[in-house]
Amino acid sequence: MYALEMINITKEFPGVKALDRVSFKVKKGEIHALCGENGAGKSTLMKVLSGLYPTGTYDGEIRIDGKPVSFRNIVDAEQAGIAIIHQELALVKEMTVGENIFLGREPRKFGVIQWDQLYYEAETWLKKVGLTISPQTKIHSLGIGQQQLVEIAKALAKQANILILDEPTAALTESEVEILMGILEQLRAQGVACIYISHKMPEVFRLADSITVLRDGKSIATLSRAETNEDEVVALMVGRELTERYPYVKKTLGHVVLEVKNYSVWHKEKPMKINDSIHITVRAGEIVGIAGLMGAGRTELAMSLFGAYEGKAEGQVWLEGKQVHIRSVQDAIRSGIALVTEDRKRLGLILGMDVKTNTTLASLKNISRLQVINQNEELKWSQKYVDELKTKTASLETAVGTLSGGNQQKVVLAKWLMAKPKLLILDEPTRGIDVGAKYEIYHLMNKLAKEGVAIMMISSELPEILGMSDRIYVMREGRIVKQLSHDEATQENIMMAATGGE
Amino acid sequence: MEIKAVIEQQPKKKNVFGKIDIRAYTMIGALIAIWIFFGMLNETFLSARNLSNLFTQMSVTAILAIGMVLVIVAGHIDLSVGSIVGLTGGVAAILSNWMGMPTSVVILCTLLAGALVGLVQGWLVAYRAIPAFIVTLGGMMIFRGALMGITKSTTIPIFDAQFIALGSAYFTDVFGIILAAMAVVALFVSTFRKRKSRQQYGFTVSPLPFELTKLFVISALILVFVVTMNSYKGIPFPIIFVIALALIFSFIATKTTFGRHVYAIGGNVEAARLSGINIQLHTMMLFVFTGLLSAIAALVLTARLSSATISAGQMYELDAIAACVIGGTSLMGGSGTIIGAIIGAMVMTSLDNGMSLLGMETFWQYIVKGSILILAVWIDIASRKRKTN
Amino acid sequence: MEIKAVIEQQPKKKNVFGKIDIRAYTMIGALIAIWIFFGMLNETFLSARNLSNLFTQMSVTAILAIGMVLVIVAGHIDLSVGSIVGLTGGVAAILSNWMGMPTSVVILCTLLAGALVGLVQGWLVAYRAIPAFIVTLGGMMIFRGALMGITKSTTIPIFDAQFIALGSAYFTDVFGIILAAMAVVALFVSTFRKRKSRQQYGFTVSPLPFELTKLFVISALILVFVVTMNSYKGIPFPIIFVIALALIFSFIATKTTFGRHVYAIGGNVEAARLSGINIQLHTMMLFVFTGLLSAIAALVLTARLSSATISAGQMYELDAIAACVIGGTSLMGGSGTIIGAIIGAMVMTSLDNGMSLLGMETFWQYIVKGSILILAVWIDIASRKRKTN
Amino acid sequence: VVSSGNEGGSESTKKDDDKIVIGFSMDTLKEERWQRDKELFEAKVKELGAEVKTLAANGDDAAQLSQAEQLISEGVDVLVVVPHNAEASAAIVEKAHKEGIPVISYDRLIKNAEVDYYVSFDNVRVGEMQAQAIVDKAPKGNYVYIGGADTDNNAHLFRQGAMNVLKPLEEKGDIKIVYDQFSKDWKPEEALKNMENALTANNNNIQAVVAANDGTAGGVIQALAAQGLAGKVPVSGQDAELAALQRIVEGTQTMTVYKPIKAIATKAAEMAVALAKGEKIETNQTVSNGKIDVPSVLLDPIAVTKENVLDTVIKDGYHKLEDVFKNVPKDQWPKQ
Ligand SMILES: Nc1ncnc2c1ncn2[C@@H]1O[C@H](COP(=O)(O)OP(=O)(O)OP(=O)(O)O)[C@@H](O)[C@H]1O
Ligand SMILES: Nc1ncnc2c1ncn2[C@@H]1O[C@H](COP(=O)(O)OP(=O)(O)OP(=O)(O)O)[C@@H](O)[C@H]1O
Ligand SMILES: O[C@@H]1[C@@H](O)[C@H](O)OC[C@H]1O
Ligand SMILES: [Mg+2]
Ligand SMILES: [Mg+2]
Repeated sequence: MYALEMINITKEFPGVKALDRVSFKVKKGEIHALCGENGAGKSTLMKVLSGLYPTGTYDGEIRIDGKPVSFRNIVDAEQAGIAIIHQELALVKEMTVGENIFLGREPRKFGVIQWDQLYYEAETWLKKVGLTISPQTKIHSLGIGQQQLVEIAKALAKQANILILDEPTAALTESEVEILMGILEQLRAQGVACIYISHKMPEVFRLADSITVLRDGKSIATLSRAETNEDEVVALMVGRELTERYPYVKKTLGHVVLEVKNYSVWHKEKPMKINDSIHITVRAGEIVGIAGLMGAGRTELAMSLFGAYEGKAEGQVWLEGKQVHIRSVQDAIRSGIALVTEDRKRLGLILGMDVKTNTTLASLKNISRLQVINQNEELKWSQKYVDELKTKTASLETAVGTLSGGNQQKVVLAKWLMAKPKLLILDEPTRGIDVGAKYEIYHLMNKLAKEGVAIMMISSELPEILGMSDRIYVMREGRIVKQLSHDEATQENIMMAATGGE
Repeated sequence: MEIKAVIEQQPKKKNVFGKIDIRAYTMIGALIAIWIFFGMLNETFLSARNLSNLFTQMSVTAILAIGMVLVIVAGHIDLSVGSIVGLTGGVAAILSNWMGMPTSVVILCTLLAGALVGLVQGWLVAYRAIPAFIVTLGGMMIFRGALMGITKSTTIPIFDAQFIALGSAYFTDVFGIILAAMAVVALFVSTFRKRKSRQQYGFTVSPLPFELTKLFVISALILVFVVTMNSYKGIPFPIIFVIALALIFSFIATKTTFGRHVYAIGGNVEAARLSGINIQLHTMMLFVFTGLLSAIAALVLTARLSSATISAGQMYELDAIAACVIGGTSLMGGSGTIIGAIIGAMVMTSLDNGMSLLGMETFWQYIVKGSILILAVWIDIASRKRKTN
Repeated sequence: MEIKAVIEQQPKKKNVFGKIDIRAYTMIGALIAIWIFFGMLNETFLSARNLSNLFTQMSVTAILAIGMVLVIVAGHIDLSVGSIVGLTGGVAAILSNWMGMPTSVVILCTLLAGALVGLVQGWLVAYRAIPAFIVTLGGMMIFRGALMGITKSTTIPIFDAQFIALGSAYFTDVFGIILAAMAVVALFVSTFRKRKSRQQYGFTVSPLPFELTKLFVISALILVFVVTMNSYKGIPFPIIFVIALALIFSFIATKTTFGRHVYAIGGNVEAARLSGINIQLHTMMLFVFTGLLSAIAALVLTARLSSATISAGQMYELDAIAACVIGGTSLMGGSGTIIGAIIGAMVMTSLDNGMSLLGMETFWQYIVKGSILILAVWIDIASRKRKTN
Repeated sequence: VVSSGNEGGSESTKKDDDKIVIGFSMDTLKEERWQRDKELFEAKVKELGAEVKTLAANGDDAAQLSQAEQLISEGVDVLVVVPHNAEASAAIVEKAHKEGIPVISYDRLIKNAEVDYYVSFDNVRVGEMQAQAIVDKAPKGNYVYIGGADTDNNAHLFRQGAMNVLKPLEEKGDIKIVYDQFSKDWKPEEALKNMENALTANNNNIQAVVAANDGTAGGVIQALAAQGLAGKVPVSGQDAELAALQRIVEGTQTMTVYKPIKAIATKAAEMAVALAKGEKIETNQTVSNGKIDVPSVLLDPIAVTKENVLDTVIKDGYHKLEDVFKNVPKDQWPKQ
């Protein structure tokens, strides 16, 4: 007896068949992983299940505990015991944690909200996910990771029989992931069916009882974890064998490109330092990894070096032997620095504009004369990067908002490659990106390094840091606490330094 | 206990006025400054009589601003309120004068008319996804035209004394005192109830002396208000409307699911949708509310003028929006308070009142009012920035 | 070749009018419908003479809408344009009449005045982060007050014939034909240059017959326009302003880095900032542009009336905004075209003109105009939805 | 529960000193003429040894009521009101009377209220004079009526007056009203557009235009000028604005209605001060305002044409000769 059966689900968007007769079954008390490349249709399938795409907007049948159901809206699905954590954070920033947890289901008497009860219960759920913040904190004062935990608490509070998690760990640190795993194991024991979507294979293999692979909107296979391995799943996902996950190459290092001395960054709102006495060097052709837990202050460091952080900075920055004073993004670009930000939708792209416009946005000067854009040059350059990065897009005039995550990230990369940087800072360059696209991005990094670009990569994924960096800085609470070479570094010594443990 | 550790930090943040937006504080400051300024320049400004005038004069803007806050919070705008005031005022006058209906029927039909035009506009915005700016800009023209049509462009006087009382009567002194007493009792009761409930859930509460001081200060303010009003003629009728509506809508905004859902929609409409909130229904209701409140404002205005004119309410939408923004409502949606909007309305009315008492030339009045509007928001934004740097 | 594969799909999307927003198409349809409708009801509506009137009548709104589009695209709004029209018109009249300055000096100073008030407002919006709604609402009051102050609330007539010509002269027939010829030549030359350049880059170009047909159709339209205008009195002066400004600003919007950056800012201000765009400078410049365009509109209006009055320009901001929105500009920022706004202005003016020709009662005019505004956007939204579902 | 507020001490707020204060509550200062009303009235009151306090409401009824309340609370002795709206300002009278303050209705009659006195020109009469002057010039032909703001009650009164003259002639078949529209907010540019459309619709076959005031006349004349018809088609106006008088002496505008503002302002000032002193006031007639017969002083508006401009506005000192004739060669100036 299955807790959930989705049979022959077909869902079309204009021009795209996102789901093509997908079938998907989950047993009671099992954790079922759903894997697939970006755009394979995972999120779409879950949106169908959670009532976001109501009956009639797709074909196929859904059964819960063997009984056919049809959801007209989200509320219907929730009443049927389905709760979902969406891939995109869905929190109201101006409201408190407690309000967000109970949004739409506030405890009430005659339409009047029982605030004390609400905050009391919110407190309990927060504790479950390991957050020790007041439920009256406003969401906007939390980091992304903490917000993700609030989302999880919100879903748990619904006490559903079927819990869907669409990439819940993209923004979580290792220790937070641990907490989540614990919760899921507990839920499994209680007989809850969990659907777990993730691009992180180790997590999938640690947790899942079964794995279903989607490719191009079709269900390819459902496997039992015990009978398969990472390579097989990856091969099924991408449709071919991937021999190595991290194509590390030893490089010949050039001159020092970036030298940061005694650099401190102040918080933009509070009188406190986010980064304190930072010393960093990056050489031409080198990939330097920056590891650390969420909130270690890596993003602020990158933004500050790029002239984009509002809090003031102290200390010295040297670029190719010359001291620079970068006060704005324009200064940074002029000096040859590029930053691929961690949140591509919010900070990296103009979603409503097309591929070519986004590609050329940071280097319009190079293709215009007297402020007039040469539109042929524009086409030429953007086409060049589409080809080089193998970006999958219908045309150069496609709005980037309609591309999949990996392809969006490639457009961001193209934008900064076109600016011809000497120093390329990548902040979580592969967050939420599938294995195939990741692999391509790693290759690109190697290629750039070979061409003499200095690369600084901030990442929370340890395997990635270990697999790609020539040198690794570990940050904790705004300071660099350790420096390791490619050969010295291990998962253990990085974690040790990042957590300050013994 | 962990709960305590976390909750204990709250009293610092919470305070006498509850959760007013920071801009509202700046504005209370500005308001006091304006009052002192005009009070020094003109002896009558702070007289009980002029204050009574002032409160009455601000009533229409304040009533409109109450509805406007919620619409703006939800990320929309309503440019039609001025025309709805005109149109429903015309409806009221026609019913009262031409058709000789009793006041109660007039009030009922007028409110219905307001709610109805609000409903139509709300439906277009919510269910047909036409931007509110367009719907209400169109509405602004249509309702003004309709008013001209139904009244044949004439002014319709009101003779019904009961109706006129809505805009120009005063409560007797005794009634005012009773009202004040009731308010104070309600305040005490609700505060102690809240304390008890918090204690039952194991939350800490602010120290009793602190709480009591706060209660006494508020009670004193209420008393001062009533005594001042009584020293002239009593509390003016329209002001009671304003206070009652402000209380009701503040309650809706902060204590009911409807209100919170409106803030959620304005803060992040996707999140609200994913939480199963019926965006469309809520949005439509907001316009029903502005329609209804416009009708109430129309009743007050028509009664005050004891006639309905075809230019009634023109440009009031801008006053209402300005009041909201001065009072801390963000035009991006998601934040704003009713009490802030009322303070905003008071600031604007005080400026009008003070400048005209001083006999300032009209063109100076325009210039000063425009400048103050910009300056107020400027100072507020600058002070917030300084704090965070 | 892969390049070709991608580029080849373009001709399907690109078309005669370039990249006009879809709403602009709906509106061209609506415009034609309105013209046919009034043409059937009233024989004079489609006469050369009335079309000439119509184009002249729409000029002020159109000029204001051109600037407004860009401001709205960048995510702001300018409520002060009407008052700037009034104020700069007053400045022009004072310089011309009271101080007897020659036309060239008057024009220069008026434009400077417009740019200056725009600069101040732009600075407040861009560098002081005060919401444009507030700054320009304040500006609306301040500039109107200033106008009343400097003109002492009197009407100032203009006697300088040269100045008056700006608003009411016509180009001679010959000049019109020359202009048309030049336009057609420029069109052909630029198209073929573009083709050549594309071919040099190795991109495919649309088939020659297709391109030629397109060129001939546009040339024919230009010719029909000039001949029609000539069959009355020639092309009216103000219309040449509108066309020239529309071309210049369309060029700025679509072909220059400045324009591109403005759309980027409106699309995602954070991403734009992180791409090295100077948000503040661009934002300020936009308000300088609206100030400047308001001053141009003021010159046209003052010349047309041969006098400056203190009510000049009142409520024009709403007309300009409505024109933009009817023409497809999104109030959320990020999208909108100049040509769309011009069409929007034409729709509104056609309604005004047609209804007044028919002698329709004023109140019906209000109602019809408001309804058409809503209906236009409604149809557009509905048709887009149908397409994507 | 409710009190009508009658018991409030009416004397309490009155200033104790014996200086007389007159309150002047105006609709608007946005038109040239009202500026003059204000200046002349204030000057006369001061001349009579009293003080005056003026407030203008920018054409907003509610604002005018508020301002009147303020004047009342400042303890003025007499209130002189230029109502924006005839009916809506009845509330002002009521409020003032509760405080024992008499009210004089200035220029426009306050309706349905027990107004103490009324000083004015008759607005319907103004409309009649406008139409009559035009009919004298063009007894036959196609007529255009360009009205004022549809949202202004006066605009309707002017139109009513004009139609009193025109309708009988139309019935007789002498004239035909081919176009009749209001101009939004009294805006000259609206009048211009309306006139352009009227000319177009009738192929310039228009013999006369009755325009409601000088602002709209300005717009009308612009439209006529564009067709080379300025000066050939008679156009009326009102207010004796400088710009209009200049047009009249140049011959493009036929007439304007001069409401001798000095006379009305002076008369009103005298009455107000007298009333404050408790003196009795002589009036020559009464006008019914729907509630009572208001004792009234009605001054005659004057139709000003090229012929009598010297004997009216210039003689009155309302405008200076050199201003009015600014655009006429000096040798053609009339001798004063
Ligand atoms: N609202 C939509 N309109 C049009 N196309 C859509 C829409 N939502 C999804 N798609 C398309 O449907 C396909 C499946 O998308 P979906 O988001 O389900 O992928 P996914 O497997 O969740 O990818 P990821 O790992 O990046 O989250 C993609 O091609 C996507 O572009
Ligand atoms: N908008 C904000 N408001 C307040 N505090 C913030 C804000 N953004 C970040 N912080 C705080 O600044 C510190 C550094 O956070 P930051 O996001 O830079 O860390 P990080 O190492 O880049 O982590 P991540 O892996 O999430 O990117 C944390 O204490 C975080 O809570
Ligand atoms: O004098 C006129 C006045 O009476 C009217 O109310 O407004 C327009 C003026 O021209
Ligand atoms: Mg997904
Ligand atoms: Mg980060």
